[in-house]
Amino acid sequence: MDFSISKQEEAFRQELRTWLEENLPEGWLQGNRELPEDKADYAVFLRKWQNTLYEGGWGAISWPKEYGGREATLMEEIIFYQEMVRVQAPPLINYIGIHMVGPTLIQSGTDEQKEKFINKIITGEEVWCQGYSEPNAGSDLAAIQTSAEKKGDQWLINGQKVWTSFGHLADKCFLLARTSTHPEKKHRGITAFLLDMNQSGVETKPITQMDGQQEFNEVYLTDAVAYDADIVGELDKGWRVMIALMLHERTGIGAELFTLEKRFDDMVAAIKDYQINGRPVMDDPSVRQKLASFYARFRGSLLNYYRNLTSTLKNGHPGPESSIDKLAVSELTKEMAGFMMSLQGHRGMLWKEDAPIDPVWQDEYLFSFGQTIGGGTSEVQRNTIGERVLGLPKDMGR
Amino acid sequence: MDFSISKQEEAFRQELRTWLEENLPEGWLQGNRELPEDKADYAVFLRKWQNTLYEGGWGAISWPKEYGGREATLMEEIIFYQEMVRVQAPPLINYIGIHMVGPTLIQSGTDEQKEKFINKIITGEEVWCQGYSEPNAGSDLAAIQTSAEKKGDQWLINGQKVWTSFGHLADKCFLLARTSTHPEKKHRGITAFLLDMNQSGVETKPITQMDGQQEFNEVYLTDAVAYDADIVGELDKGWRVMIALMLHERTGIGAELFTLEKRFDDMVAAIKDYQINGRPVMDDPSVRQKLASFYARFRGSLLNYYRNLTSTLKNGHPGPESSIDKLAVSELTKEMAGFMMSLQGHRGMLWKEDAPIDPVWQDEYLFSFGQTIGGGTSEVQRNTIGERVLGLPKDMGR
Amino acid sequence: MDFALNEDQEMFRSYLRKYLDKVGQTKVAREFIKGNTNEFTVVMNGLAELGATAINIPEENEGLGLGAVDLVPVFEEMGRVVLPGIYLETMAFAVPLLEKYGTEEQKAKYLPDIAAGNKQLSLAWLEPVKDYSLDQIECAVKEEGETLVINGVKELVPDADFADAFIVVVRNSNDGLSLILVDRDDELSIRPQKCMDESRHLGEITFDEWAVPKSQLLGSWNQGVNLLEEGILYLNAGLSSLLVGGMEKVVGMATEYANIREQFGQPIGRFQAIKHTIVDMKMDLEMARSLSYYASWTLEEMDAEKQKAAVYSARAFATEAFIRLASENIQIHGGIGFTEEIDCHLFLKRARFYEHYLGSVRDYNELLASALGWNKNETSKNMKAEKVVHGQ
Amino acid sequence: MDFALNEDQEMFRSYLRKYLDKVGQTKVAREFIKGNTNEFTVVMNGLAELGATAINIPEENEGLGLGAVDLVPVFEEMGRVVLPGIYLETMAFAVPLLEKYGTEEQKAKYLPDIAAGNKQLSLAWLEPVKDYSLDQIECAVKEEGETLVINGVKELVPDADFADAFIVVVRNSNDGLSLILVDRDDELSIRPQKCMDESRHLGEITFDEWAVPKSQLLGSWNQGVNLLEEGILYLNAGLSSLLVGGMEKVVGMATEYANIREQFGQPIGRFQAIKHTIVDMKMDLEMARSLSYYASWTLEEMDAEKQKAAVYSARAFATEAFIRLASENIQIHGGIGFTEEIDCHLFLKRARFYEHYLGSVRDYNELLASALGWNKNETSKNMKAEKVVHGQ
Repeated sequence: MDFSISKQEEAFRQELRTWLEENLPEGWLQGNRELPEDKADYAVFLRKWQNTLYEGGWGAISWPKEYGGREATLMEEIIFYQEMVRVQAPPLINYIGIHMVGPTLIQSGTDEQKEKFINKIITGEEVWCQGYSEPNAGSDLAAIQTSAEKKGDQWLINGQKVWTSFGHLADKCFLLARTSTHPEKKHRGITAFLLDMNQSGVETKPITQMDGQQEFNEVYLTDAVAYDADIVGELDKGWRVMIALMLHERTGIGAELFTLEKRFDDMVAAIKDYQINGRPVMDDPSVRQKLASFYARFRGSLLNYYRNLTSTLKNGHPGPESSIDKLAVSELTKEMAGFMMSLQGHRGMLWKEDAPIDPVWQDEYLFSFGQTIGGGTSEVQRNTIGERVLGLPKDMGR
Repeated sequence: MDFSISKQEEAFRQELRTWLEENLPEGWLQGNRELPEDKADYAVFLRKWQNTLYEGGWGAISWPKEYGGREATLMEEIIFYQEMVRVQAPPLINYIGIHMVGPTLIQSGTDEQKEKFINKIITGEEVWCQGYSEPNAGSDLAAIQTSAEKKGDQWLINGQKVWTSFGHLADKCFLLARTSTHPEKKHRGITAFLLDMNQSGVETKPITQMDGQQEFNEVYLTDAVAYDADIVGELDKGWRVMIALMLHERTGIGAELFTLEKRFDDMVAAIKDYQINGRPVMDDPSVRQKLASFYARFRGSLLNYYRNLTSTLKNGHPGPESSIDKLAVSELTKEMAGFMMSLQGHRGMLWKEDAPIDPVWQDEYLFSFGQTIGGGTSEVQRNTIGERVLGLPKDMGR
Repeated sequence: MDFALNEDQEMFRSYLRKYLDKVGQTKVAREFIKGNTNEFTVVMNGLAELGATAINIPEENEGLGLGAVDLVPVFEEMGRVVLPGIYLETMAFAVPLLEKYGTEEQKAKYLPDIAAGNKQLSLAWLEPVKDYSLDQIECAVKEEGETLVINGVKELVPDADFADAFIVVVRNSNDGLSLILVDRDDELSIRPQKCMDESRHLGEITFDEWAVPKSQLLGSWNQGVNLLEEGILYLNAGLSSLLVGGMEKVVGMATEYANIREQFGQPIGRFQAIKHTIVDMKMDLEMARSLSYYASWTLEEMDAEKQKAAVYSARAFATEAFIRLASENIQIHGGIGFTEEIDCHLFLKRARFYEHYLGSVRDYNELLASALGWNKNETSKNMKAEKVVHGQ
Repeated sequence: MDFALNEDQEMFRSYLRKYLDKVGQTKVAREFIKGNTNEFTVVMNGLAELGATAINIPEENEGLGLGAVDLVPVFEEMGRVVLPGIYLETMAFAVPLLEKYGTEEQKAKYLPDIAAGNKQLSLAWLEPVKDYSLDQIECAVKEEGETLVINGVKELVPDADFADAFIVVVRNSNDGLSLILVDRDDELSIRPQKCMDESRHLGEITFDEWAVPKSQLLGSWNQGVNLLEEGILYLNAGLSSLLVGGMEKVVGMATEYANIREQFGQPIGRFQAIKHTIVDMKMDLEMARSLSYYASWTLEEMDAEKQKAAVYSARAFATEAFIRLASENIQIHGGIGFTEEIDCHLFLKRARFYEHYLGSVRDYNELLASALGWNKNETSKNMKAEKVVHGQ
């Protein structure tokens, strides 16, 4: 066992840390981390941040050097996320482009596709979204019904996508559509398209979440147009492309985990400061007990992640154990957020500017309900772990 | 709403109470409640107790008067169990006979069967057991494989039963066997037999439980013999007989619930007395919290039972809601027993004569694991509630 | 043995449900959230016309003269639709206290108006940076001639902006607690407070030398603790039924969705992860319902110790259970459950609203323990509460 | 980043597993329960031959000179087969303390024998009607010339009847705590105590003017608290691995049974109630394993505060998780799981055995809180720990 990091890795961390100190948006390090409220300004701000990263050489660190990357090792990628969480850097607007679409095109895109898309991803010029889920295909992704039909040299795409993050800001969409309607198995006959979002056949509609935010979109496709040149991989073999694409996300839920770590520290700090009736809440033995049990679970999740990372480093790709990380982190995040609500007593119902500690805890609580749903529900994660890690029998319909 | 009991019911309770005070085994009321260790003596003791009940007019209170019963109302039956639990009366060795076989035969037995069996049930002369579960048919009872084949005027029964309570003491068995091997649905083609246990084709073997006790048996059937006259209801229609038979158990899990109530009171009393390091355990806020939450759940279970009873009184028969009672009581019993273990600290591992409070808590704990399995596992109860109470879709294979 | 609502009560429930269905169920709450409180006012008037606001008011004060159990179906139906407002505080706190401790003048002033649906009373208890502990009350009252003068701040007062009067918990000059009826007045300084459950209005009221007539004292001086204790029993019995109503709806939503939503070619209710979760929700619901029925029944039939045990256990259980159920309901609905569009979140936020309202689950468990005589040993009370092994 | 056992450690594990499989896995424990302790002795000798008893003993004392992480696979494999005995107390308490605080004479007397598998040491700490709090220790030692004289009673001493020596926690004349090495002696009064986990022997030892040479003092006078605190770190790191071994086996049993047992025409592992339960067991197992690996690793690499946080959290988590897993395993096995015949109950009873051994989960959580600097505010320590609303 060896938790130390190499000199090279340490140098990487220092270089990044220094760069961040100099290049984070103004006032950021001092705690002024407001993102623009206006949606257009918000997009401009985040594209600019992506471009700043790119110009500093941090736009897509795991990419090959020829495409502007620095061929970062997996450990360096981990360090990258640790540092981003440490300074609470602005969100990455082009995560999908950088971690999924880019590497996929680099690996198996046509020369034309590489030429056309890759540089604009890393610079932030073109933001990508992901067109996977549909109203009737959530956990059961293979049930998608959005269809692509060839008319002349055009593919006409019709259907509806949902839960598309950044859909309203995106220029391009990595979209799954059905090109063969009666396949033997329903995950066949699906094709992966690189779709232009800026066309009349594409309409996005924001979804208001239970926390009042709008981070996701419905995308309505009405004779949206794509061409043969926009197909990734082979026709009808989009499922395979999607699986390969997921393997490029090699840091798994690292970023969420480091965020959880930070959240836990923030929670402890907030509790240390919090008093009710002049009595420090940290004096309450049941609070200490609960925190201790969260500590064990959060440390356990983090260490699990490192253990899985060790095996990713050995095998070159993540295994189904990543579902263990996802399940642990999402459930724990939700539970911790609920605890922090309870801790604030009746006054914890006060929200926004009236919140007793910091409105972030109320917002986090509401948002946390999405964690165990998005990216595969906890139920789906349990099936994956049961079947692929433990070898239990397959579920109905799978 | 009305929780009061009628004058007649109150008189019933008083009569029973007085009778019990005069007729319980010697020393019983004073707390000397040892049952004979020797198995034969044990059976003799319990048969005698059944006979005492019979002679006092309490042998089978819900039966018609002509068979020695007193046509007790459902409320009187409830009161009967409350009182039995209150004085911690000896167990009823012939529960199966009195609550299931007797009423079934009275309702739909042949005259010959009534003549032959019924009186011996109520007197305790013949003890009955139940031959349902098999090694490969537990939760899935309809999967039984024990077969009955007609040879001449004899039915030859072959197979293995398991989890037969009092099997080693029983004279008779209410047994389900397959008489038709390829039915359309597997719960068809099963016949209910009244089997004589005292024959060479029947061999019982006790099962040692994880608590060291032997309360159940395996029953091996090798050309065990029954006759047409021993069939209850129609050939191949035994499933229906079994369902009707279950409806005769109209007090549901009443007795278990009253036992749980007593157990809870005993637990509180024990905790009030218990000290560690000279500090009363009841002073520990977390213990009080836990007890309070058990209190709510146990009261809730009891009140639920009364609510279901109210509807049984209205409808004349118990509904699928009885699964709610069973699930609640068994899970709570197990959880309470686990809590009582934890409460005793490391010293709680001491057992039998060395137990720190009373060995009953250790025994209860181990025994409690059977509660959520026997009589239908918690998983099966949840399916029943989901499908029959809530109307959710049927499970696989059902 | 008859443990069920009677026919009249069930019939009244069906009228209410029909009416609330007609007005769009949670539509009232949704409009309220948007700031359209009109619809809420209309519905409260409609409920008053059905008699909901007269149930437990004595006949001599123009009410129906019924009891706590008769309120159960009303609370349940209101809980089902996440209705805003302070019907609970009015009917299950103000009314029983006014009836038992109010002067004839006070009864005449408030009860007929409540019965007719023209008055709603709220409760001003909590003070900034405090919890509900009564020894923390600082809001003070002093007698000046024929008036009572109040100074202090109350916060998280439900419907501070709507209520026609407030029962205010105050400390009097000889350090006792008393309750004062304060009528709404445009001069009263009220600062709205933003609630995570946006279907609730909360406000901070500042009493600055605020004078009310002496006749507004509810009960006698120093009787506040007793009155609160008694009022809290009624309020929590009613609250338990409100919570049960919410739970019932949530279980219904989950069941319905599990029957119609298909994934992997199956209605999701066929998957045991979903099915058994809903069953456990149903278990909690039925447990809470039995406890809440019984709690209200004891208010009519049993002595104070039995009432406490019944009410506190119902309140504690239902509070936790509703949060659990409302959370699971979101998970069962998946993505759509996370949206503002579907009702799931309304129930979750309401469940959280009541989590610590007038005391936490922990408080009620501790009160239950006392009511059941699980006495702490007084002599050991001052020992260190927490000992740690290894001499640390 | 390399967070895994290394090849040598994994290879050693495979030798151990092969050997323990060969001797029938839980057969040793089952024979032990029946009173046939012979088989256990044979297996302990076998393990000693494989080197298991020499791992962390310094080379100069005829050991292998390896560290805490190298013990991990041994503990895990022992946990898998519910092995009886005090290997844990010997290797993960006595050895590190002897190595660090023992005199040369003591090392020479005990370590080579331990390495060769000829000596096992137990721990005599708990006293009747007490818990593990050190301020409760009454067992006394006094110096009389060249001997130490012990008076007092210790109970629940593991393998009181087998151990070759005991580390006894005693109070010395100036009220400090010290540790004394007491060798086994037929004159020593030992009363066996019946353990619910029958694969463990426990005993109550009465020291009545029991004299040992002065050279048997371990460490210096009054150093007991520090030594215990340090020893407890090693012991709990090892214990966590023991528990993980048990958990791993239990998850394996449940998985295997769910794949072969059919009901309703399906392997029961196809039902999500079973499948997801096993997955949650697996989650706990992997969490506990990561925590336990890390705990042992800190003993070799990190400072005391980091060690405490790592060890206490591993211990607390693994203790609770093992009970949970062992319980679920019975439920998944159904009726057969409730019988004595199947191993399920052996794991449950062993899990319960360790629940409070050398401190409860609550104790360790509290110790963890202190180690992480979640300080209680000293000034408020004497306030009433529990306040209740409503002035009660």
